[in-house]
Amino acid sequence: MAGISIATLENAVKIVNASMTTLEAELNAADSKLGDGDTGVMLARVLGKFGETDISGSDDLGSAFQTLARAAASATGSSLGTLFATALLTIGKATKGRETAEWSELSALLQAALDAMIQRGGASVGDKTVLDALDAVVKATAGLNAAALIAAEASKAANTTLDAFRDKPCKIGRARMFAEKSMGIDDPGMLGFVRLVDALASKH
Amino acid sequence: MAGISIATLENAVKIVNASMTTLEAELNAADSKLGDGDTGVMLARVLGKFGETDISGSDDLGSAFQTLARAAASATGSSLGTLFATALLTIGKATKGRETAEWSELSALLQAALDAMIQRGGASVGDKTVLDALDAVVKATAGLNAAALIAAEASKAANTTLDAFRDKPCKIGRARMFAEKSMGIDDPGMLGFVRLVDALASKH
Amino acid sequence: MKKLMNAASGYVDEVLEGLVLAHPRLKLGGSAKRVVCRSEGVRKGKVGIVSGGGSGHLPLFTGYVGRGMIDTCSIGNVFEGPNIDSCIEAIKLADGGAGVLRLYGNYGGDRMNFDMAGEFLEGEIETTTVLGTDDIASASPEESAKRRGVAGIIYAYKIAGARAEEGADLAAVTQTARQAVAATRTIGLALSPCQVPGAAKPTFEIAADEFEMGMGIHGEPGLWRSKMKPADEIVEDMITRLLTERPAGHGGRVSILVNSLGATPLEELLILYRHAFRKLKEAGLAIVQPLVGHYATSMEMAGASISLCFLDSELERLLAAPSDSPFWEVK
Amino acid sequence: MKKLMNAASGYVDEVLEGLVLAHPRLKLGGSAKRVVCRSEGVRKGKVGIVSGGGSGHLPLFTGYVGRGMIDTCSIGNVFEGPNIDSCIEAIKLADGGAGVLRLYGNYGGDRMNFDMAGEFLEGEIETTTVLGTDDIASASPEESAKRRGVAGIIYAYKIAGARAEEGADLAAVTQTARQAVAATRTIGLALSPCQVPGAAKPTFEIAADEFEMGMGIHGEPGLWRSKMKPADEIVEDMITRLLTERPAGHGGRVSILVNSLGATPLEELLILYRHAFRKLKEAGLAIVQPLVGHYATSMEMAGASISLCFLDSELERLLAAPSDSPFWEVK
Ligand SMILES: Nc1ncnc2c1ncn2[C@@H]1O[C@H](COP(=O)(O)OP(=O)(O)O)[C@@H](O)[C@H]1O
Ligand SMILES: Nc1ncnc2c1ncn2[C@@H]1O[C@H](COP(=O)(O)OP(=O)(O)O)[C@@H](O)[C@H]1O
Ligand SMILES: [Mg+2]
Ligand SMILES: [Mg+2]
Ligand SMILES: [Mg+2]
Ligand SMILES: [Mg+2]
Repeated sequence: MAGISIATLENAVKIVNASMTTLEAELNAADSKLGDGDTGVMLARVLGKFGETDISGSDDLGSAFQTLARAAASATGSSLGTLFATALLTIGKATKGRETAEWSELSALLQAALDAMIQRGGASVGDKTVLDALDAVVKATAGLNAAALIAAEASKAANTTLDAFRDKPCKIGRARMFAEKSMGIDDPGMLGFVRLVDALASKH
Repeated sequence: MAGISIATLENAVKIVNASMTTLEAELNAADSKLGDGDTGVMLARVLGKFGETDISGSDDLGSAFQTLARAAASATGSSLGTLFATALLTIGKATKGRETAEWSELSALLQAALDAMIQRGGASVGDKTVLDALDAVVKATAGLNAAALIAAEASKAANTTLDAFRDKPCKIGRARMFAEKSMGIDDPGMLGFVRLVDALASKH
Repeated sequence: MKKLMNAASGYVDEVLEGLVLAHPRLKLGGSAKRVVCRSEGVRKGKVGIVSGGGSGHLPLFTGYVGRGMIDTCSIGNVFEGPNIDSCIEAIKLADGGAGVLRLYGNYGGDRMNFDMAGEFLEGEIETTTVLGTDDIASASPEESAKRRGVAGIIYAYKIAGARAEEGADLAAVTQTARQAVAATRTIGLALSPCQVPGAAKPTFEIAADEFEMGMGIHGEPGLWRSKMKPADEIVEDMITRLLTERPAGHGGRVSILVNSLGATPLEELLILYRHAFRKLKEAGLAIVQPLVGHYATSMEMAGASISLCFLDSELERLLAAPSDSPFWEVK
Repeated sequence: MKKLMNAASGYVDEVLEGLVLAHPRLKLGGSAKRVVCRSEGVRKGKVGIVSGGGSGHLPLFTGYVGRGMIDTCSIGNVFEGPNIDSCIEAIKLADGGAGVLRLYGNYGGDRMNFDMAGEFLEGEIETTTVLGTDDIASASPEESAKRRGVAGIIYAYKIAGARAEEGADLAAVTQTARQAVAATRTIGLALSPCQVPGAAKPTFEIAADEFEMGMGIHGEPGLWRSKMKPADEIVEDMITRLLTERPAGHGGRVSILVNSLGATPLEELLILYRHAFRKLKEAGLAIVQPLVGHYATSMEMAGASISLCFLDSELERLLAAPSDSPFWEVK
């Protein structure tokens, strides 16, 4: 296992983009229930922008992440998109100057991203957002080294969290007003994250 | 036969109002084809206003007609409504000071109304408007005395004219632009007039 | 179609009441309160300008009552001409002793009623008539006098209103109004219908993926229907049609009005304007005082019209003169 | 839903291009031309006011860029926050050396981007933040800081803009903006949805005979749905809700904004205004500078909102001060 390199990242961009063909409509539909129905179209645009962004010549892994962060930030100003950019920026800072990162570092990198997203968005773990699935992945992958195992555990944790939160009330953003209505409905940001983790994991 | 009195007029108002229950939609539909679709609703409002107007205490037949003319003029500013008011005003002037008019005078009274409508609206007989059916009734009833015969001849002439004009092009107003499209379509104003003549005639 | 309204029978009167409450510079006049006037009245000695028409076209016509624009306006029911009484009253209320220009759109009902009103007032108030005939889709150039008046009439309001405000006499104001009408061309298109309050159905039907070029503001049929096209293509066609009728020897300065028929939002108007601007520039025309917004509508009809007013120096001067009507102010 | 547009990908940029072509007082700035600025720039020494938000709400937000209003505005895609770059650029372009107030609606994406922009500029430009939170349907009074910003934000633009124009410092302008937001309440209702350009479906579905009270300007669910009711009943409910939150000790003068969400025509707004006027009068309130029209829309969404700005003498003075933004001029 070569660890996480720019090539890993390029490959990941291809995989998530491919998954958007069906995911875009699913996420729009999920966001339509209590939000403004644009999660899918926004994510498709951001990931599409990644696809158009050439990171192969990046100085190092960190700057590849930062290039993607800037791409995300320029493609949208939506909540989820900006949080996504924040996460990538944070991981980019942490991997600045390095060629690769070890798979065993992934959990810590994601934890740093999670902290930055909490800081930026003002929501907490437990509010039924993308943060909860990310938090679950952080925990499930801590101490693991093998990419394949990480993939399997991440996917399992993400899906378990999605299921666990489905019947809980949403505590932030637009859906907050409809805490009752939000029970039984997946949070679109969390759903998107889980589906992308699944897509990435299935290639391992 | 007592001739045309205020009572005749009151009775006529009742008859035409009753006929509007089905006629309103028919005329709107006819006007929708090339016009703005309001002939029926306008006519229903004008005739409804007649129904609310008490002419029983009018000084004479002429002022009863003039009261109805004012009612029509205050209920609408549409082409057909204003022409209708013009016609009633003209007949009112011609019967000023009299209790009744002879049925034998009807043709001449309608001719006077037709002249005034031509003068006011600027259209000519032959343009495929309400004027053509009126003109036909004028001609068909000239020289007749008996109400029942007048009714029968008026109705026949009106319907013959409607049929005869159906496939001709319209030469005035909005439908003029669509001279070709107007072929095969009844002029809504003419259609309304014919239907009201039929309604009145059927009570004789 | 859903409407925020009470009973259909009160629709027009409630709208007018709301209008004058929201715009204290306006007030209602006439026996049936179907005349909108300037609260300050008409200056003695100024030529009055009266307009009128059916309801359902706000801010046309009433929204252009103001200093330097029209003085009074008679209002009919939705899509019907104003009745004779309100026309008589509107002419009287516009009278400052120097005569009154009747300036309104070329529709049968409106003409008959304004004509009759003028006849009633013969000997009392001197009146002249100029009809708005800007809709190029409604008759051929040879029959341009038969064309309907649509959004472009506001140019005549503005230009003739400024001429009256500066003290010109009735003949001069009438002449100026005639020039403004002669200089103005409009073409409109519709995407979806409106519904007359109380009516059972919308004014027309059109497929979900079609639009109609040249449709009238009451839903009168236009020139052709087509599947939706990119906005730039549509604008190209509209501008070409308008420029085909560019008055001979015109000097190259135009005002343009990109107008929503109601439901079409400002975003789309600006997309249309952007391309119209380019096409006019390509044609060597300079744009003066562009207007983009809701100026003459058909309630909730979706669609837009483009008007061009081909200016000479005199028309341009009058267009730029001050006016204080609620929906078109010039400082 | 039919739209007069070209490719969805160019929608926002074409709209902005059209906007500045139609309004030469505005110009585009920023690397991606997603900032609308005053062509004359910001006066040296004046506190700058920047706003921003998603596209699809014209004339909000860009139409209120002008002297005595906001100085610059960063624009996102339709119904999305403006991105970080455009926020940074908008703040820079609003800077006259006396600091910049960030004044925009309370939406997650907008906040994050404006916050990050402010952090990037730390040490370079002093910034403060005031969030529009006028939508009373979006959170309870106890959680009023969590409310969304909707049409009522234009009162904060106008009032804070006037304060900045008269030379107040950043703290004072910020304080005034906060007071304006605290004095303003809005409630909206929707009759029919809009569609984001390029989207496959409208933003929501609603039955042909229903309306929804409290719906957000992107189609976020509201308080309740009901069969259509007479306009006066609807207004009664809206005004009652707004007055329930009348600030304690308020003196009795209010400005009211009756706003179309897009497709709802002026006729219907005036019917709403007419009854709102009566209800406010009954409640002992005097109306100052009423606004009725298209001020903050959701493209072709049908519906309306009513905002009240509860004035004190200072707010009223600032509301009446001159401003020259394209869509709200005060002389
Ligand atoms: N403050 C926040 N913190 C964490 N996650 C958030 C926050 N705001 C939004 N999200 C996530 O973003 C998702 C919505 O994304 P999106 O539809 O793109 O944004 P918007 O609400 O701007 O339309 C939510 O489902 C949630 O998971
Ligand atoms: N100038 C005219 N002369 C004669 N009849 C006319 C004239 N204008 C209209 N009409 C008649 O009126 C009818 C249309 O009436 P209506 O729908 O009420 O008027 P509008 O065109 O104002 O909506 C036409 O079918 C025609 O018969
Ligand atoms: Mg969303
Ligand atoms: Mg008609
Ligand atoms: Mg009509
Ligand atoms: Mg969004």
